[in-house]
Amino acid sequence: MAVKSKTPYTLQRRKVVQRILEDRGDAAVVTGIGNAVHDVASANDDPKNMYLAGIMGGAAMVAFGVALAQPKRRILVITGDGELLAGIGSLATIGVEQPKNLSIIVIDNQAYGATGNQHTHTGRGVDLVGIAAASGFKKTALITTEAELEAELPRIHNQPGPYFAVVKVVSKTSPRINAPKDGTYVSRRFRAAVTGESA
Amino acid sequence: MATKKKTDWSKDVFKVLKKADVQQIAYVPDAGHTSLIKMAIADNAIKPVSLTSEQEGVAVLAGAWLGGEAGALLMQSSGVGNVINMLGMANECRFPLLMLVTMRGEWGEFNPWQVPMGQATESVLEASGVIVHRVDEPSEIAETVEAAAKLAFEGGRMVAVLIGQRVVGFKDWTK
Amino acid sequence: MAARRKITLDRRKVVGQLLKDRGDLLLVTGLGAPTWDAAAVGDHPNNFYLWGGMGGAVLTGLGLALAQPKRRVLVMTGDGEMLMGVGGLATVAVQKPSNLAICIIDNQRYGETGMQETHTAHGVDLPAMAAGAGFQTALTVYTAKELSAAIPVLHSQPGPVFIDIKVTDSPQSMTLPPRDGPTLKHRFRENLLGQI
Amino acid sequence: MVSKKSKSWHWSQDVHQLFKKIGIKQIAYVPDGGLARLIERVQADKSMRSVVLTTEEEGVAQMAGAWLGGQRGVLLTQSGGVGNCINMLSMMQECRIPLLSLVSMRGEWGEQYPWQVPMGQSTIPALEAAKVIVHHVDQAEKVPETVEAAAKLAFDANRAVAVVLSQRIAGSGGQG
Repeated sequence: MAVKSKTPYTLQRRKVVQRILEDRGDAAVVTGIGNAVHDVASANDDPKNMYLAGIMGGAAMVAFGVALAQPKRRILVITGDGELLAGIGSLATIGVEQPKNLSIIVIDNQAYGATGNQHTHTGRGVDLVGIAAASGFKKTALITTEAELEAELPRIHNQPGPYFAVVKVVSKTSPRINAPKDGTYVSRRFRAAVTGESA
Repeated sequence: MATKKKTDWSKDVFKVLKKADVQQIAYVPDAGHTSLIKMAIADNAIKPVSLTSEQEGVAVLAGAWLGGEAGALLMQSSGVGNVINMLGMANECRFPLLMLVTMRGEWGEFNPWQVPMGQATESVLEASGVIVHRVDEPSEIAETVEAAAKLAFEGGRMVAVLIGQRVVGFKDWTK
Repeated sequence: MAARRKITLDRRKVVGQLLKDRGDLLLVTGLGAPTWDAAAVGDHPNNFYLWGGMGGAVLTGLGLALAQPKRRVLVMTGDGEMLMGVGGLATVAVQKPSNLAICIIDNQRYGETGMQETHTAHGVDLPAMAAGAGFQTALTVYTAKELSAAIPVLHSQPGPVFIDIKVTDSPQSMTLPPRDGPTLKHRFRENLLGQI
Repeated sequence: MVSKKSKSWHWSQDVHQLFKKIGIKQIAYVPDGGLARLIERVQADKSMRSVVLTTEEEGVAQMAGAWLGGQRGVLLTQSGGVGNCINMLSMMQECRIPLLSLVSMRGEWGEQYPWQVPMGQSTIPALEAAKVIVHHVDQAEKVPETVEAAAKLAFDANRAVAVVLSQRIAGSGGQG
């Protein structure tokens, strides 16, 4: 069930991620698998980026662990709808724990982009924002336009969280870029950058 | 990557599944299974079930069997790591279970993160009591699935067919 | 988040009422107390009890509902079991099985491991999650009156329907149904299909 | 060792003290009967943050984040939960991130419930297939020293390590 490019959405994923990361300050970023890795890496390959290049369903909880360990720093999750769905129970765990410094941004193209653009559940009636709210996220947003994105930026970066937003984007595939993919390298680089210690 | 060859084995496998009276096909999408999934969706006699996580599929197929239908679970090797606990149910009740697993993390893999799970797939399945048939020749996939379906549905066993990455091809990082 | 309301319903009585006029209902229970509840009300060949496979009850119900579209299928499970496979709600909602009903006997506790609180004791709202997943009908039941209204929904309203019944955490006697998996499977299939 | 044999001693006391000594700050778990006393102790300890999970794989991911953020954590799980973690464990392997976990066994010594047996019997082979180093312990007195050794292997030698506590120690646990 391939998604046709005719969706009502116009935001471009790469531009959205670039815009969000422009204002990141000293935030640490954890990405989900697939397009999110390339979106974040293409914006700026920062040592405070942890690319989870091969795991489905783990990005939110990795970021949660960092958020507990680094309570003064903002932690952003940038991931896709399929990746989040594979670990959706994490939202309930995070909703109960209420980490103030965690923001989850789902770049939702309503398709499994890496495996042939099959529909994910978000293209068929599943409302991730509603599930996040039901899980105890007090700040949630659905972003479909540039104006909405601009309005949400301060909340993404500064409002006491946990914060959750879905950004609906066109389902066009973006070019992959050469993101660092060695896990021992990115993990140690990240840890040194956010803690100031060597591993 | 030989696209034509890929379509061919999928067609034959689909025929085998139809012949085995498979009526529910549960899957987490994977590039290697794309054609098979498309055929399942296009076939009115088959109920395709798209999952959020592979463990759901083991449970769905337990229900299918309880209700008198046979099913198959399609996934990538990484998904095998999500089903181990749920396999305990299939094992304990001796539910037939047919799994078609496309391999990652081996032949020509470009993503290092896939390697640990890919290398552990076969041993983890065997540790869970699943009978594993591995196939690396496109021409042998359909007959392997046919044998596995018999072993699953007639022999009442959990059987996984691992389709080597050599067959499904490897992704190009730059694409 | 659900408004905090007083919880008074007794799980055993709730389940008794749910299953009183079960007709030819097919029942799948999640591991732990819902299984003891169903057995206490009366063992039945149309019951399939999960004694393990935590997180799998709803999906087992889905596979069964797809295979038996003319029969009503009820999944009765606990809040902890539901949370462990909560992504399954999205999978069910996308499939829209009109004969599937899900009922959570929600005591807000992990009953089998020492009554620790689950996420539903801390604001996680399962019916709202189900609604977010795409369920058209997703309700919370606190009172006997709401329960009476919910029972016909579970038995006959076009599904998938999701009902969370808040019950007290008071201890119950354990009534254990057969626990041998192959026996349960054979009994269920033989009764339903005339074959094992 | 003498004090350990006194009636009131429970291994969870020493393990809790060990956690404090080695600076454990995050504890992630799905509740379990065999680990209940340890969980009660760490929950009461304000120097650690305990997190209840919906499923155990969340805990593996959380432990990765804890280490990335400069803290040490421990994952507590029942053997069944191990079967939910296998794919997530590949991240620890690929990034060589330390992981200390305590696994309380079901489906082995004196098990009364058949459904626990398949996963219980595959717990150790599955962990080993996922390249987790396994320390199996079946006497309560030996739990603290085993956890201490495992913690060193995890946090000093950067490995994924599981201390598997035999059902012989915990008893057969709950009914389910």
